[in-house]
Amino acid sequence: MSLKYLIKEAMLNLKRGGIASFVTISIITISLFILGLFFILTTNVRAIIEDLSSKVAIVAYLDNGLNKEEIDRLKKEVSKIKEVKHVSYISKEIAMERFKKDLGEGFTDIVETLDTNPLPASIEVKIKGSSFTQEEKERFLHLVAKIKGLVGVKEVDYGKEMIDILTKITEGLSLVIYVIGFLFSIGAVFIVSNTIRLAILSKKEEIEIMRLVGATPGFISTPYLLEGALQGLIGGILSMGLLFIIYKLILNRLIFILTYQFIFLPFTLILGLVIGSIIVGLLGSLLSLHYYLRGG
Amino acid sequence: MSLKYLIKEAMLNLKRGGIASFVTISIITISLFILGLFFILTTNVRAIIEDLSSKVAIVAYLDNGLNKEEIDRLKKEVSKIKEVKHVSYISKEIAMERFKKDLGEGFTDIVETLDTNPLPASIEVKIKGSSFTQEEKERFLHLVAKIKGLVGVKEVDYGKEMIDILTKITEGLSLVIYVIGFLFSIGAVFIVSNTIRLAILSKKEEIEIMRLVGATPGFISTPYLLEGALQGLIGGILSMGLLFIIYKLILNRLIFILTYQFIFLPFTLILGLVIGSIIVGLLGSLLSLHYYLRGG
Amino acid sequence: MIQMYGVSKIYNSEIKALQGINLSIERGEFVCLVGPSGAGKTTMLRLITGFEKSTSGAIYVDGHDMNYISKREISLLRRKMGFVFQDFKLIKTKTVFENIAFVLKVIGVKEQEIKRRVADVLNLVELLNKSSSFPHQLSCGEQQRVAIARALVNNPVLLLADEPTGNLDLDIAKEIIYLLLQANERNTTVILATHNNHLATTLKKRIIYLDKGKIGS
Amino acid sequence: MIQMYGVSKIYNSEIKALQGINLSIERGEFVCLVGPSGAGKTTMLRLITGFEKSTSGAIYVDGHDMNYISKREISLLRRKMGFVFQDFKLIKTKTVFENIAFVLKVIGVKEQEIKRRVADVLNLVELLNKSSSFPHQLSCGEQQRVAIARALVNNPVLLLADEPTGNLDLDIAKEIIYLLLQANERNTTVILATHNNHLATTLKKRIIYLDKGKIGS
Ligand SMILES: Nc1ncnc2c1ncn2[C@@H]1O[C@H](COP(=O)(O)OP(=O)(O)OP(=O)(O)O)[C@@H](O)[C@H]1O
Ligand SMILES: Nc1ncnc2c1ncn2[C@@H]1O[C@H](COP(=O)(O)OP(=O)(O)OP(=O)(O)O)[C@@H](O)[C@H]1O
Ligand SMILES: [Mg+2]
Ligand SMILES: [Mg+2]
Repeated sequence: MSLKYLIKEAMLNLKRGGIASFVTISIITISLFILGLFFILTTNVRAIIEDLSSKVAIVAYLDNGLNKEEIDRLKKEVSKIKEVKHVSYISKEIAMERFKKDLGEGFTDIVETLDTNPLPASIEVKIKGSSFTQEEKERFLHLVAKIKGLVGVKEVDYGKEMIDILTKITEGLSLVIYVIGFLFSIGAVFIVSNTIRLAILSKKEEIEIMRLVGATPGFISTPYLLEGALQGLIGGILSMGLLFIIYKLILNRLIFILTYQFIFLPFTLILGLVIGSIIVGLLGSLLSLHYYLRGG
Repeated sequence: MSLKYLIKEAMLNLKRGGIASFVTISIITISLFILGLFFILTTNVRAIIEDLSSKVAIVAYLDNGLNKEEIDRLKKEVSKIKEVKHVSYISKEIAMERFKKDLGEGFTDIVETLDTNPLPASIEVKIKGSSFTQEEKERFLHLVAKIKGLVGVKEVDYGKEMIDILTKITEGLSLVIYVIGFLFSIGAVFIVSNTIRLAILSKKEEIEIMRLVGATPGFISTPYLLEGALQGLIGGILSMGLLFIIYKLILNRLIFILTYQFIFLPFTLILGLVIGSIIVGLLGSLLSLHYYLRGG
Repeated sequence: MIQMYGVSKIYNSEIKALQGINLSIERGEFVCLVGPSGAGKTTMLRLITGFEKSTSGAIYVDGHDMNYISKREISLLRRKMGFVFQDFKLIKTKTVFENIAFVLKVIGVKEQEIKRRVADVLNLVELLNKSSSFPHQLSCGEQQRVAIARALVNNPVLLLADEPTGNLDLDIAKEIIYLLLQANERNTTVILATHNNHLATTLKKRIIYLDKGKIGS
Repeated sequence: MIQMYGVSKIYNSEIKALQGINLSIERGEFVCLVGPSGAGKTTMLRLITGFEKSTSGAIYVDGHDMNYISKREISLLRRKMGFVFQDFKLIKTKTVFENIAFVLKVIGVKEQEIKRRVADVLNLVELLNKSSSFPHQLSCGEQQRVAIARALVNNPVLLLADEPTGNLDLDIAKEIIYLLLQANERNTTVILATHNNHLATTLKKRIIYLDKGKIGS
């Protein structure tokens, strides 16, 4: 049984399957499309959270009366830490400006009655964006402690509540995405394998005849398995194509409304989906063939 | 053609369909299950956003030197506004406490050097929670203006940025959920109708024979349509059952980790899914039957 | 009952299954259609049932032009006919009883009468005991007899029997032919397609010879 | 070649298709299995092919106990057999050529030789021109001849022919029987099941009579 014969048989079966082949492939395509859509959704939700995480800043309030050199040295020192993306200095004056703005115009007069500026100068440290898993959070807290320990730093503020919320959202969403993503994947596997099973059900008679003329289960199965894999492959590729079209035509246009740039699936995930589809197609065939071929 | 005959035929077909019936119903069940799972996800995301929205508060800073009666009158006045859920008074002293806490312990000494308390007393107004659509946002701004206009209120603060972000998330998510939900629903319709189509494909011969002995397309179709509808119904019910089990067994247990109580689908949506499933089952049959019966 | 004027049937634009057939069969006639394998017998019966359209020429069945008949009319026409297909065409998912009863259900016969009439006709072909079997549980000859029973059950005006005794032993074959003759006596027009020239000649009825799609002698 | 000891086949625990059959067929024999419709002819052939297991009794085919044969052995055994099924059992999605070629592919014959041998055997049954047709594009008699061609193509040691001329006219039927006799002369054991007692007796070969599942005379 040559490979050439096998592939020829599989292609021929597919072609002669007519509407049934078409419908089967369509169902596979749509199942994977939906799975892919879900992954796009989660990929983007993750991206948004990471984006939010990247906005997290550590504010290091400085000791009163540091001179320019000391401040520059401190800035340089902080910049060298590998998690740090950006460092900027906020003088006492700028701090007061911001404070006034925060309070609202109605209170500027009150603040102006103060004869000294009680607000400290500070250094704002932006960190390299990544999602806040529990692990990341700990690394972050470590960083905070490090900055607090530097000479010239009096006090450190980092929006503890924000970090807590981000960590909770990240951890929670990951969990939900894993659980629901798992269920979705199982569902897709189920639909694809059973659709192929339904298609093979109609081949019962022809399989019986082949058995009758002395073909072994292996000889009979191989072209069908290949056909199943082929259907999986075609469905997989079509679904990714469809997904990309929908992404370009719809999701990516939501940008105007959302002011957020939707991202497509990473290549490895696309590859994984297509390969998964092939395997499931094969598996679906195997399952139903096993059923027919276990008898005499 | 009595209804009794029809239903009997449809049930009998289903029963004699054997594995094919079983596989068909399974695929329908899983498709709807996935759709339902997506709806649970979106329902809960909405619920979380609404929860966040309900935490929005308006802070009305008061004129200096209002006496107790004036403050009580103001509180009562604000409470009467129908969007308002809760009103609480924050005295100058409490405001200072909070300010100190916000600044961090390193600076308490600086604040203590102040001889007068420059911070105003305020009223904190919680509003009735609802998601921040553009429309809601406008209503909210209207409310803010109303409170600002009250006698004794000097200035109003309401976290403009937070409201903007919430509105954006609400509007953006609604859009994404509508678009992806729409695509998911289309996908489910497609899978269900095509699975039934695949099942009917294997009935080609039997339909031809019926035509040959003089049965009209209507007479032939009706039991198949009913069978399709029945498959839709069974699949619909099973999927909702499965969804509920998964909800109880998995999603609802995530509560311990997420400290968030997952909610199930609203009854109307469940009903809608099941009825939709029946209609799509019927439609799937109709489509394929039309194909076979349009010829002589 | 049946008129054909210059009827041809060409499959795949090259296989001439029938060529220039002119033919008239009167109401109440018993006609044997005789010819070797591949002569076009089945094709001719298919054209009469409207299962296929002729490539050229005109066919009239019971006054209907089969090239322009509507779907509705064709259904009504078929209800007055009975067919024994060469490959039986029994519905696999229905029992023997249900297969035969279906023909009566289509014309709206009452449940009670269906039971009686199906039993009667199964008795005629000696298969009353197989009433609740499915086609795949029957021997070939038994399937053929079910097909015959189904064709007879609605007392058709026109009966088309395609090789109805090919899988039957002589004794039962004779009985089946007798059933066809009986039906003919009740004024049913019968067309019996067979490759068995011997059978046809012993019947002493009108014989139409077909060979390579043409009427011969 | 074939031995049966007290073989019975009961369907659905009540339909006695075969009862207490004792039988021995030698290598190289030509045996006619004759009996009326429903006698159990097809059932007996099914037991010999291993397509069904007997309810009781022992069957040996070419030395294999058919009740305990493994799947692998049964495949190998069937490759040495040729079958003409009463309902033809052609693969609907394969052409005439492919249907016949499949039998040779199974035993690993080379592409070139497959072409030659399939052409040869199609020529014998006068269907060379239908080589690329699908089964549903053939007349019943033509399908039957394809089934015969498929049974002959691998020069089987054992040939089982179930009513192989039921849909054929006398001329072709004679040729087919001649082909079976020829195969028998090349030392193939042939079992010909038929309801046609006349045909069997003119062959002047061993006849086994079956009636209601029992061997008679
Ligand atoms: N669907 C089809 N497509 C192509 N050719 C066909 C088709 N149906 C029939 N034919 C060809 O038309 C010719 C006549 O076929 P038909 O079935 O009418 O023969 P028949 O007289 O009934 O023969 P038999 O006695 O073997 O049944 C045959 O050569 C057959 O191969
Ligand atoms: N799968 C089955 N289930 C139940 N009964 C069966 C089954 N197969 C055959 N029978 C019954 O067994 C009996 C013998 O059938 P078999 O097919 O062997 O007859 P046969 O001699 O080949 O008849 P024919 O000449 O009509 O083909 C018949 O009465 C038939 O109804
Ligand atoms: Mg014919
Ligand atoms: Mg038989």
